[in-house]
Amino acid sequence: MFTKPIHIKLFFLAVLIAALLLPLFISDAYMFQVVIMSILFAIATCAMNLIIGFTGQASLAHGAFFGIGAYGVAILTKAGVSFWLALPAAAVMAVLIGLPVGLISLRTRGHYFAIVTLCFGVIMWIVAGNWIELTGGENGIFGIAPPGDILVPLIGRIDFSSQAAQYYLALAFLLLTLWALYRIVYSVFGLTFMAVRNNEALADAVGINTFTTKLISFEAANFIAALAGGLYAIVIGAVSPSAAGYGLTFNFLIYLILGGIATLSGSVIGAFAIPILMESLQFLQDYQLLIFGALLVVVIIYFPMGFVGGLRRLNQIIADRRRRKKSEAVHVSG
Amino acid sequence: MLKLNQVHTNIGGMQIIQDISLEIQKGEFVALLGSNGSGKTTLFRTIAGVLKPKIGTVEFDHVGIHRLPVHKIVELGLVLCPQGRQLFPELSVEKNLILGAYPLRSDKTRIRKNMDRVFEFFPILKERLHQHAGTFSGGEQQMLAIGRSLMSEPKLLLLDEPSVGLAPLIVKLIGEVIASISHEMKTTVFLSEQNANMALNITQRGYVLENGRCVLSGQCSDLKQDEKVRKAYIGA
Amino acid sequence: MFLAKSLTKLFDGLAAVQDVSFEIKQGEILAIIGPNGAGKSTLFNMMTGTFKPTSGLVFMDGHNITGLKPYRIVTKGMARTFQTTSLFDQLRVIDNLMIGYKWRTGLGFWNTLLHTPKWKAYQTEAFLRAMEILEFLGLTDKSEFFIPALSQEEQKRLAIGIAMMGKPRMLLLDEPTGGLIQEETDRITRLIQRIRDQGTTVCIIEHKMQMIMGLADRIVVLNYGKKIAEGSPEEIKSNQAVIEAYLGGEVHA
Amino acid sequence: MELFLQQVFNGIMFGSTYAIVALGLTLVMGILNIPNFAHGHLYMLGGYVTYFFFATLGLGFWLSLLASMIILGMVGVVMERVVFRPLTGQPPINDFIAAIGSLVFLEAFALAVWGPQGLRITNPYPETFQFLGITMTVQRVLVIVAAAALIVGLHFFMKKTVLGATIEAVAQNREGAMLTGINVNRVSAITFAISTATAALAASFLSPIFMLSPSMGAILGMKAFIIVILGGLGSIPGAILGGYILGLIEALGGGYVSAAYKNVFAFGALILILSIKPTGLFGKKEA
Amino acid sequence: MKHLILPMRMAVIGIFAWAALSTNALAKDVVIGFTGPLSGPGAGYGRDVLNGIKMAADDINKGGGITVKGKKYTVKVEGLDDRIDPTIAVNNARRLSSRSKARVIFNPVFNTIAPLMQINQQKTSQFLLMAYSSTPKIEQIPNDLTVSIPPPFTAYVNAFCDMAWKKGWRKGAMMVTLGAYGDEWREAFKHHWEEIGGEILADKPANYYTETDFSAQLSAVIATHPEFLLIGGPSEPTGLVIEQAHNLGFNGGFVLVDQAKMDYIADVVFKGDLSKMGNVIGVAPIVGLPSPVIPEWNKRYEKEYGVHDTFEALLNYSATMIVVHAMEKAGTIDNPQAIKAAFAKVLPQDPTKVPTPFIGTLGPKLLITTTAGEIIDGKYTKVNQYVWWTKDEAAYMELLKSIPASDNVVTSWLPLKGYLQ
Repeated sequence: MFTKPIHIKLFFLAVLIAALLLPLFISDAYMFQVVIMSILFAIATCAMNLIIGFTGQASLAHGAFFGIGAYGVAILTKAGVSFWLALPAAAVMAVLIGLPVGLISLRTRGHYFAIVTLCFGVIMWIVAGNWIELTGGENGIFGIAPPGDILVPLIGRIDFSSQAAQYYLALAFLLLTLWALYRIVYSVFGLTFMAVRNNEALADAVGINTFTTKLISFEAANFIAALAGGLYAIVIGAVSPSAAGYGLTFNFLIYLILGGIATLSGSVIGAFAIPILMESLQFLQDYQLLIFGALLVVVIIYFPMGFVGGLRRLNQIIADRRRRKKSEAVHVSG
Repeated sequence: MLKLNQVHTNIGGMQIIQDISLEIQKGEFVALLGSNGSGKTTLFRTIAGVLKPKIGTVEFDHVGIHRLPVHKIVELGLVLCPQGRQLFPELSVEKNLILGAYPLRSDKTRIRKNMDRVFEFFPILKERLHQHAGTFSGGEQQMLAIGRSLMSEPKLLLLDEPSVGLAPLIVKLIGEVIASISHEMKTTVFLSEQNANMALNITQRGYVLENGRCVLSGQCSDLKQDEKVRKAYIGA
Repeated sequence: MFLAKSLTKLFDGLAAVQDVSFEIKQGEILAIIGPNGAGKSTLFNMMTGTFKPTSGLVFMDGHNITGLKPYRIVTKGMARTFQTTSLFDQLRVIDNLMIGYKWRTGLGFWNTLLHTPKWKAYQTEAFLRAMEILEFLGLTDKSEFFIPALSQEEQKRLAIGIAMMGKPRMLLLDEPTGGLIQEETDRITRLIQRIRDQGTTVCIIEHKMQMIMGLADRIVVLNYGKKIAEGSPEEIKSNQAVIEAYLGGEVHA
Repeated sequence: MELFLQQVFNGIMFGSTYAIVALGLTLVMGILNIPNFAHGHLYMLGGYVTYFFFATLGLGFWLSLLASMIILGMVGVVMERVVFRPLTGQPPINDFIAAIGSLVFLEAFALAVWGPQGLRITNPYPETFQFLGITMTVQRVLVIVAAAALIVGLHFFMKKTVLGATIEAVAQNREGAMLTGINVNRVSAITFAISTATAALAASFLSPIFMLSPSMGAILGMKAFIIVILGGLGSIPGAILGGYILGLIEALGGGYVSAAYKNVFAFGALILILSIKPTGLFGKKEA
Repeated sequence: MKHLILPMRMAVIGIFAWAALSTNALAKDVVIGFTGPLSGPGAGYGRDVLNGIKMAADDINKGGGITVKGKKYTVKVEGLDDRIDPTIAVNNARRLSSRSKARVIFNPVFNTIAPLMQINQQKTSQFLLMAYSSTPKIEQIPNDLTVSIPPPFTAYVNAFCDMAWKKGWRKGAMMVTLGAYGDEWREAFKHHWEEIGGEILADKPANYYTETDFSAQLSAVIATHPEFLLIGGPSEPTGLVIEQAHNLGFNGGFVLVDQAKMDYIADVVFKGDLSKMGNVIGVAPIVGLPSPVIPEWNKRYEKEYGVHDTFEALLNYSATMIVVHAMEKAGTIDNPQAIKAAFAKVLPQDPTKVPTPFIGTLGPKLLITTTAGEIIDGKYTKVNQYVWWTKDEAAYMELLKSIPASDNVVTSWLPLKGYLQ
């Protein structure tokens, strides 16, 4: 009942193969860098999609949980813990910190929830900038080493300071995230998220514990965001408060909405398209942000459902036109 | 006075109103019958300008109003008393009524006069002049809604399901008031109802809506006898 | 099977429902009627856990379920619908139904993520139950439709269907025919009778007298938050207090 | 004790600013249901426009203030028309994104026109005096007085004029207002203009005290947002009370405990209040 | 789900199209890269740095460009905005090194310097990182391709302490900007001041970047009746602090951390009226610097960029000169190691040509004297110039020969822990 037609599966397979082969076509370190960062942002945006898009709770603490992952990995690896242990530990840390945050903020709804989580996010950001003993204050933590080389049978030694290895590492996590979200979203369990978003009173009345459902979604989003943050720490090699800031949250939100909210592909598309757009507006220099700000407004007005939503509408229009033509043809022949 | 020409209205891509043409003369009292979801409210909202017809025209006093904004239509004298009352819950009865007379806002004496007339119909409103509208019962809110829509001295009053969700006693009272609005004030009234009994007893003429189409129209006495109407709406 | 004991609900000191007690027996259709503002919906909300009673107790099968949250009450075998048709209008018909089965299954986070055998079994079970209900409602051909594409009556049927998904032993319906014309009302009435015939107890709030008289086994009448009468339709029809309070002295056609 | 009074005075002054800015935002959020996250940046623009009239054109302080309010009022009208009205009927999160786009634009605009360096208006009332052992400048007292005057004025406007009543009517029931013949779009534009003009007013009074910079609106905008929620969405008394609460918490927390964490106290207080009253101080029962 | 095909396809096409369209520098240019804040709260600071670099490049190009192994090149400066966001900074650096083939990249903020030090030694994108940040933290990260430009702030700490002590000040209070830089500064100042026998009465940091009203903190520190206040962050808000302190009735003196510049504050905040500032100790005013080219440089800079000149612009101007000359000496424009190695050969810089001449190198640091100045009774006093890196008096005397002298400058030796050779 939740299976996809064969040609869709083939298409995804093709995208997957293209993604795996992409490093062969990337000519320089710059493009590599942008793509790697986009993958990390895509992971975080997918997570945001789970809580905002599918569950309908506008959590604006997302950047802070990304930051917890980044700081967690930074602190633990600095203390000598292996990255492979530090990453899940940091993600679990995000879940633990997310628990009181969720328990308090999920009592509120709508705008109120958005603002309470925003406040939590800002508080965590301020703490990151001032708890010097733990976070290094505004300077942050620097010199974070990538994970040590590992030997993989058939492939050989992987050196994680290379961009290719970082690319595949990030890609693996993105695929894992998409796989998990796919499974959740296309299941009765995932339907309960959308049920809570759509009609909370009815969801409650048909036996769904709406609070727990929201909390699970919130925590799953935090967990994934922290994973993305942990990867960010080793790719950038330094963590400072801007990796936990509300600016990051807003960026994710822009990727999410302009990509297409509540669609799996939208988050990925948004997280790739917007940073690439920003990079390509670099030539405007002083006017870059002027143009970007205006573009943002125009796009949201003309594509309120984002890129994916716009395409759906386009497909709809094309389909309608085709149908009309067909019926006209029948008319003529009849 | 009011003339609809092949009106089609869409909401969110779905065609709710299809090809409706009708005409109402000055001074008439006309009913619009139909079940929930048949498109009565959509039709009224289209006439009042809240929704714009996809195809077709709406004429009021020989002026095409289907592209005018709502407030212009109100200024012309066509007022909709909407379903769900749409009052200002945190404003007093007095302010609700004053805002009802918004098109006449510069003429204080006329507002006073109209308010007194509303109090004649619904004395209870005068008793509760300074109470917030939101604290009222359903029946009282309906009275206020009707009162508010009378404040601007409409030439044509559209009443959208004034009896919905009200106890039979109140329905009776409201029905009487509407009838006297039509008779005493000489206001043209277009009344939408699913309570066909009540509507057909007080109006002169009626249209029956089904799935957004006008399936039947005629004098009330004829409609009452119609087999289909009896079965579907009256339950005889 | 169900027992309400001196239920009282105060809003800002004003009693919306006052000291109402009644019983619902296994397999019957009980109707609660009363004029607007009589406290029907408040009473209903207390029975289903949406409101916590100020005082009084609610029992289901002898268990005290007072103050339980709605999602817990469902697991006790009691499901409800809402006065204004309440559906998941962003989802398809089939999804709407499957959500109603969720509480019966162990379809949690980990099972879903790992597609455990348990998950597969339950997912199939939920699907089969949904198909069963669709057939019962006569909506099989609409399973892939989104809600706005359904007619008013179909939506009302679906709302009842969602409540039935979790196999409740008692169904509480809040004005299931509100806003429908006579013909449609008759069809819904027949549907309710079929539900009862399957062995499900039904409690219904309505103000369409005629329909209730033909459908209910027993009727409880509320006015100003108090119970003023209880009995068979015949008894209610001839009860003077009811006629005065509710019908305003004349019987509504 | 003197120190305490000094901090309270400072808190009230901050609070006055917050109250004015939040007042404008709560009108827009409550009535038009637009989460205008760019409000702080409109405040910033108001400051720069005042600077333009005062320092560049050499108009007097009060004239510059008036001109700034008028220009910002027009900016508000344009913004409502161009940015937010086309988004009517879409989820509030889209308004939020549009607001972020607007604030990015406004900040870049100010940067392009006035440059990154902090600008400053010569204080027209720099005199200081002592009162109860507190040192204060006339300008600072003026901020407090102006806020009080604005609050009283706005109250009368809302409660005693037909235009004020129409604004409330649109807030409470948009369609209902439409059907009584109120031109809802015009009311929206007026509301937006009032909102941005009050932001300009706040900025004008503060610009002699503070430095103007293109990014000065970001934190203030966020705080205004928080105050609006703290007070209860759309509630005017809520915004005023919330503004003063935030100002006092910041001054006392920053003065006595830790400046680094003064925003933590402010934001923490919001969380605390909302965890007790999930719809804010004056919020309606169900959001 | 059919709708997914088109977006995916377009995304892939988009990436490749974007890759193909990106520009490459002309072969005859030597590109010097810059990434730093050009918008947002640090924009003024970042633009000052970039202006200094651009002006140096212009001056060189006016003189015919540079000649490396007989080939002529023009110097082209490419500046990108990173808003102090590490992600953008790394993207920018990758872009500058991969696309524009910049082998020297300037960055003026530690938060972005640290991540750049993570990548600047990678084979795929090697570049010499010219780091403009006075925190000694840079020296803690092992990196062979980083050069730190300004003198360490600890040199200022010691110099200012000495000057304040000589004025007879004993009791101070601190209200420095929040953040890593300010935290380190006040920590170091407190430590040194107490070491020489002084007293710190209160310590209330404030956020100079986001806050604009400091009366809360000021009231608290003034209440302890200090003789002077240690204040500072970016220049403009520091000027406000001085003004607000006076408004609150404070009559003592001020010591400014090195980020705040007294001449900038005097000109911009107080419109040139030095008497409004009271007694101040801080980084020397630019007009007081010993180099003879300063007045002319000043005039050109302010005409060209329309803003007040700053120390940041000056130092980065001089640093750019070193880089370009080192390229000529090394005979390469694309080998960062060789360029760095050639630094020693072009130092010390000629004081009649560059306004702030660097004298030598020490590990990753360029060496320059620390200059401190004072305002007393509405006038600048003579500038104090300190040599802070020589290990003894003799070495200092030897070095003195290569340091520009002037009647307006008093030069002395300032032994600084951790840097004594």
